Amino acid sequence: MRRIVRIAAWLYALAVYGFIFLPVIVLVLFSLQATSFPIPPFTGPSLRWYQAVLSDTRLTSALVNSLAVAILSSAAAVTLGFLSAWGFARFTLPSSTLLRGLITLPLTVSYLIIGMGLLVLFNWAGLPKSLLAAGIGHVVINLPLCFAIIYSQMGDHQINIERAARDLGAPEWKVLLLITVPVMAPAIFAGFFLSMTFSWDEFVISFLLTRFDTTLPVEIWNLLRSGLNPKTNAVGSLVFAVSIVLVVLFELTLLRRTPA
Amino acid sequence: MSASLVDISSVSHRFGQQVVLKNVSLQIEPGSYTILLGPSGSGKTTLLSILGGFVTPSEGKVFIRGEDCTSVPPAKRPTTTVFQDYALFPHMTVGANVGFGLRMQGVDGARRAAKAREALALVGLAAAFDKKPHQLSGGQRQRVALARALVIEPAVLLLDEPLGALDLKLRRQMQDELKAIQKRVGTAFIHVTHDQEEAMALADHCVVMNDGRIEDEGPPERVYARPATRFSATFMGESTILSGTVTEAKSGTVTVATSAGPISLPGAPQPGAKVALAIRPEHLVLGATGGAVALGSAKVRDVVFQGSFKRILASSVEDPTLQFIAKAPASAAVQPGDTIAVSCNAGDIILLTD
Amino acid sequence: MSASLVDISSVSHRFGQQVVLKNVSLQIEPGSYTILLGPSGSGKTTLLSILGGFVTPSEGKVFIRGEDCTSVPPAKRPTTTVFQDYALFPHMTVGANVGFGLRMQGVDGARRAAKAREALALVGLAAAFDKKPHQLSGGQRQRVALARALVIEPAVLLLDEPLGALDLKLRRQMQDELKAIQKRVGTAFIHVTHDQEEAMALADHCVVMNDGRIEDEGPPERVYARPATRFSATFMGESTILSGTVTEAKSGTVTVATSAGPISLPGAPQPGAKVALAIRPEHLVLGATGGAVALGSAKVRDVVFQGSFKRILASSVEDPTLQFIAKAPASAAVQPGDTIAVSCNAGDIILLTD
Amino acid sequence: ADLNALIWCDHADPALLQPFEEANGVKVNVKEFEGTGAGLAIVEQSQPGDWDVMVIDSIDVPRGVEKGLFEPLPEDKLPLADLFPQVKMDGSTVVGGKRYGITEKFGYNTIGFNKTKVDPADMQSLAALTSDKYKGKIAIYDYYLPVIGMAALAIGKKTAELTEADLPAIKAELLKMKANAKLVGEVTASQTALATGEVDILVGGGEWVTAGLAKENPALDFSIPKEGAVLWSQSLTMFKDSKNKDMALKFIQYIMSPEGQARLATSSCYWGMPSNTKAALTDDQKKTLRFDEQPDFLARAQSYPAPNADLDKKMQDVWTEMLQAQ
Amino acid sequence: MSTVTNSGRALPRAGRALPWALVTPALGWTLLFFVLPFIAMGFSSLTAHDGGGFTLANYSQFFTDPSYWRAMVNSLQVTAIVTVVSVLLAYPFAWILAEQVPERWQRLALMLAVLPFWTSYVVRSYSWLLVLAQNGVINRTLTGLGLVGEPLQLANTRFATVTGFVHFFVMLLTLTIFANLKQLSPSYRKAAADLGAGPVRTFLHVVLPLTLPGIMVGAFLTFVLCIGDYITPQILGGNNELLMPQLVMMQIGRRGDFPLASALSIILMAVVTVAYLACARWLKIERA
Ligand SMILES: Nc1ncnc2c1ncn2[C@@H]1O[C@H](COP(=O)(O)OP(=O)(O)OP(=O)(O)O)[C@@H](O)[C@H]1O
Ligand SMILES: Nc1ncnc2c1ncn2[C@@H]1O[C@H](COP(=O)(O)OP(=O)(O)OP(=O)(O)O)[C@@H](O)[C@H]1O
Ligand SMILES: NCCCCNCCCN
Ligand SMILES: [Mg+2]
Ligand SMILES: [Mg+2]
Repeated sequence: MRRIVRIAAWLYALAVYGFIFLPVIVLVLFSLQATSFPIPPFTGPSLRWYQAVLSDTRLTSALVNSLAVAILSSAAAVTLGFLSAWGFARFTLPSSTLLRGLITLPLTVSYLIIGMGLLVLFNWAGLPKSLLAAGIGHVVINLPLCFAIIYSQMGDHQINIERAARDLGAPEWKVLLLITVPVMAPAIFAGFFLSMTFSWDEFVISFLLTRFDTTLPVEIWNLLRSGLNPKTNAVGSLVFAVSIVLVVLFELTLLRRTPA
Repeated sequence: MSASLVDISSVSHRFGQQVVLKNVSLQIEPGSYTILLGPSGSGKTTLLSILGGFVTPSEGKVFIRGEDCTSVPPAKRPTTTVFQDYALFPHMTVGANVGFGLRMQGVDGARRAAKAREALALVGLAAAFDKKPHQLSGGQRQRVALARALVIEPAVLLLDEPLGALDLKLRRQMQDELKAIQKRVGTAFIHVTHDQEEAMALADHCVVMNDGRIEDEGPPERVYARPATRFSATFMGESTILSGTVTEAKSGTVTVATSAGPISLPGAPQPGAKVALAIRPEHLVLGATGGAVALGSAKVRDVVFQGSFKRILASSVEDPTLQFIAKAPASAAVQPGDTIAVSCNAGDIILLTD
Repeated sequence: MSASLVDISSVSHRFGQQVVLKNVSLQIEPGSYTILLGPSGSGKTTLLSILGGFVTPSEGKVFIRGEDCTSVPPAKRPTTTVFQDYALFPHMTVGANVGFGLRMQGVDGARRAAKAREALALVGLAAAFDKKPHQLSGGQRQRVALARALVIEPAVLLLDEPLGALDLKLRRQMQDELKAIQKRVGTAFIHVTHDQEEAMALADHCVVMNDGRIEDEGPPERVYARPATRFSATFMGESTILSGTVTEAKSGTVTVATSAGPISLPGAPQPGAKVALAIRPEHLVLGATGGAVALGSAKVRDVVFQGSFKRILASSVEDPTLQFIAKAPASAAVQPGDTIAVSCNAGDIILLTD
Repeated sequence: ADLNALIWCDHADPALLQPFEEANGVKVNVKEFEGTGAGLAIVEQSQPGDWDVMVIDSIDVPRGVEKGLFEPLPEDKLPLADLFPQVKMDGSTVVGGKRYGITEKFGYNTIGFNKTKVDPADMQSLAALTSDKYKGKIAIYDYYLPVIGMAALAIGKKTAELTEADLPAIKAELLKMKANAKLVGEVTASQTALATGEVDILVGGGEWVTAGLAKENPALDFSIPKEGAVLWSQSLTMFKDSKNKDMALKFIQYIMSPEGQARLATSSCYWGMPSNTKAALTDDQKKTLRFDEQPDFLARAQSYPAPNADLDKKMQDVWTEMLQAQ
Repeated sequence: MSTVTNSGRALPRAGRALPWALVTPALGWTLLFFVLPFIAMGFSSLTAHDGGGFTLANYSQFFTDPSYWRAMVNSLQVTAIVTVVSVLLAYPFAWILAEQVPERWQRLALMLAVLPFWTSYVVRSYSWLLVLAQNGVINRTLTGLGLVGEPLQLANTRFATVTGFVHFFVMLLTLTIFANLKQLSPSYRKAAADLGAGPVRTFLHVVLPLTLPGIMVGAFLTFVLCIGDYITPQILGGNNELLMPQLVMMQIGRRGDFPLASALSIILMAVVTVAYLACARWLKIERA
């Protein structure tokens, strides 16, 4: 009986893994397609489409844009999130629950709606579309996430640790720099990493808020709509490869260090 | 003002609507070991936080060494706190933790390390200098927290339930160590606990708090033997409690009518006053060859062996609602079900009038 | 086999390479209250898990009511466990928690509720039936866990440090209640703790474990007064320990040379044997009018007031490495710095040969 | 300085833009849009001077002129004489005697198909699109104007004369097509569907779908059925508020030059007929585009529907209903 | 005296200014770039497309035109199906990872399960198109094995949209449910077993109800992200039906009709709010 459950469990897990990896395998396979269509039969392998991607300046600059937006907007989100989490966890503020609710509210709103709202607002204010506008949108979606993650980690123990530092004579800024930030580093990092992931993959806000310089998902979307070829697969595979390297690096370096 | 090291003068504190400290005044002498004892919610932590500078009292003043410190921030006070959860900085080594206070004072690295090592040696952890807090046991962390607080030579060390998280054995051991360290360094310790035994084991001066007020204070022997209030009597160790009414009072002796019969003892209340008589378990005498005051006979309900003694629970035969709690030597041959005579000596009876 | 309720027969257990139980055998009698006592990591939880069916031992067998239960799953054993964290199902009411075991047995709703109410009444929580676990205090949850386990009328109730998370006062109170409930229901309780006082307060039968082995077992009075091993002597309460060598042995009496002088006492070891003599604090007599065996004089280092008594730490004048731990009545007028004579009675000395 | 161009996807091809950028030391920023309404909305949301050139349906040039967006083009500096006369569309590109737009590329929204899978004879009538024979084998190009135009042709209306009154009949025709269709897709989705054999017929398809794929998949073809086809034609315009009019003109001149025309005609997003008869196309490319058959095709084609704003909205609602029809 | 009185929390000397200085940037950001846009969108939704004043036409368009509210019905159907299917697929999977896979492989197994997360979302949807196509991997396999005669119509259908969504959300939910299962104290399971519950009843009566709050959080997240997503239905659905985001984007992309797009967004937002209120009691964010 147990054996049957075990076997069934294994089969099920394999099936789900298969489902999860199916599009990825197809993606990578047809990125190596020699002909113009990413459709069977497989005619590769060929690096033709990778060359095409790397020599397409719109794609490469979109890639740089995406990285910049992801890093900067995540840094902004995690900074704002951290400061406000610290404020709310450490001090009694009037209607704190309400204000915290306000900060986390965007978590419950679809990206499309956030993007639409900003589009209407920027139109109305006469602000041009730009990467900056998209970055602002990404901070809106990631700030509540960073806040929630960091706030949830600021327990009473963390509060006492800071009190101890103050008690031992540390001025406020040293408490922040020498104690709070290092102690909260795992949560801060988790917030940053998650924000990066979401910003990197975000489409609709960037689509609505950028003009010429745009992010990779939007450029891939344009690519998709401007002709059928395995270049799309090549971009996707490249992004995947880079991401895996990053994730593995994170895993090996930062996440391995088990905190106290 | 007096030469007290700390003088807490008519301090009251409110959290929103709730009054948690009610006109508390307290003096702390240099080099003393003071215990703040009281049930949960009685305001001990709040009082300690006011001393440490983490909370500014709604009313009243705090003087340390004669200076008004009421709203001086923690960093600038001659007090240091040892937190219940130790609050060690998890990302720093033990040495860096202990040296932190000196670092904030701008002491250079070499002197800092030397002093931190000294302080660690004082608490018996010289070898832990390069370890991280998570590599230490609970008791060791506690001692690091102590070293970290002591190294900056505070005039007053504040400890909020420093032993609350430890198991019984370690707790006993740490109590001995705390007391020894306090004697060695001579700093005034103010220590919060809700464990009566801890209070008695450590205190020079014991402060019993209840509901935001100081109920009783003094040397622990006095507080135990002659509690000022009924609360203090029941909170400081177990007692057999007899309620009664004063029937006679002359020349410093009163007679109280209780369900175990009339009892005469030294005291001042007027006839008609409702009083309670408390008798500590070790003062109840079981068996025929008893004390001067007979308390009738009782049926033993339970005998609990406690190593060096037996704890005996018995119900009065005369008044089954009256419960006796007594201690007998481990060798005593008392069995549940036995019926025995109970008595005590008049001088051991604590008369409580409130 | 014998008529024991539980018979653990030569059980050993390994986790990977680590041997955590080494050939443990133990009998549990019906209706008894057994305490497994030992330091952290000594294998208590592992042994209890083997009894409960959560772990199958690497070697050996477990018989319950004569039946081999070694690899019977928990659900099918006549044992129930009360977990240290209580493991009350937070999404169910107290009533549903207590009724869970009956529900699993297919008992219908009405009878289930009735029995659950009964069990709750037994632990004094009749009113909590419709509450959720999070609405209860720690002590109340503990009792619900007990009721939940008792309602399915197990032959053996297993408790893994059931009082570990409670504060001292509540702990004492729960100890009294546990004992009372056990007497009322008559189920055999097996209770793990590392608190000696708890063991002594509760046990009919006390099992001292160390490093995967049973060091000593028997009634707590015996284990306390006459511990079988040095470990058991030091673990079950404090002692003054004198190391020595047997110099003479005749007709059941030995003379041991110690740093406090030669001591004669009843015993069997051969001359030349290294032994240790342990004396419980309450058996050390301080002052001139002492016991039969003189232990020299000592300088009092510390006097700790413990309410009903004083705990006195003193160093032998003859051998400053020898530390005396004694108890004196609260009224004793001993001060740190005093030099006093120390003695005891030969019959109170515990002779340890290992 | 940069040149900011509001364009269709064919202009985003680096092969088209790079030669111009290199020759003039300028960066061409492009923003793609889908339909005239959206393009004009983008302009409205921008600051004056943000844009330099725009690609727009030839028939919609007057809409921009009405809004005062465009700058007249210097006819003498453009190769107007070389254009296919039928696609100059002066009725739209010239307003009030001034030329605001110049047609750069054209083609047909008609029936694209895989000739190995369907009977080419059937493709000579729009009726095939609603017949059971090809049920589930049809994709519809997701752009409402040309396909509504085709529906109009199918029920015998002239695309230039459509009114609100024609909409119910057009809707019925569209719903019949939808019932036969497997999907309604944008450029790539339609191409993919046709190229991968997902469908055999693309309603609204034409050389713009088949030509680019011809090399890999020679079976793809298009027909001009007996009812006719819809002629699409895109124009280049220059913004009145452009801060860079010289460069904008250079860009237009480049696109209209024989080299520019060839690159535009074979751009990666979609191919189409160059409006300049002198476009520097290879023979193969000309053959793929059926360059030589143009006179006949043009004769049988009808213009793109050109609804006013109100009718446009109604047409889009009809289109939405078609999409939602199950 | 600049101390925060009446506060148990420590803030010596820092004054009232500091706490506000800390939280104001985040609050300001949220007000400026989240609340204000919302208000702007609200105003916009009440104006006519071609300039002009106040009108309810944009809302009445939605409620009176069946092809508009049909989009909402479609969206709700698709989102409901996606949420249910994703949870049903992810739960057993997360359970297997948490309970059947040996402890030291769990991290790796989980990593592997979410790795495709890091392929671009847009590309992933497109990749499904290739998988589901007439002569894509699935149809080739099915026809190759002789399981079906004719290739199945998979791409460009609601099925394809749902598949693309489920793919994404199974990964997301596996993560959240796994975390939930891991943080469940093992003594609950032991206690249930001890009281006579077999594996099935332990799961039904104890494990499942205790992980339900976590499931609800995941399901709500799925709901929010799914109902607002444009990419997946647009790439995979074949435009055989429109979902709300497509309808919104159509207003912008085809006609630049921001007022109508705003009105549709606000209606979508209202629906999400209803869903939020339905799950609100499970969605608390509190300090540990
Ligand atoms: N920051 C705060 N805000 C509001 N009320 C508080 C705050 N801190 C403490 N209180 C309340 O003040 C009262 C006294 O609390 P305090 O912590 O001083 O008690 P305590 O004696 O230390 O109790 P314990 O033994 O449980 O630690 C309690 O009723 C508590 O709920
Ligand atoms: N699941 C396990 N895998 C590996 N080692 C284990 C496991 N459970 C317990 N051990 C080891 O077995 C030894 C005995 O553990 P056990 O939990 O029985 O001790 P204990 O007496 O209950 O201690 P404590 O008082 O700390 O609860 C310990 O060294 C422990 O580390
Ligand atoms: N206007 C229809 C012409 C055919 C090619 N369409 C491309 C549309 C680009 N958005
Ligand atoms: Mg407290
Ligand atoms: Mg254990």
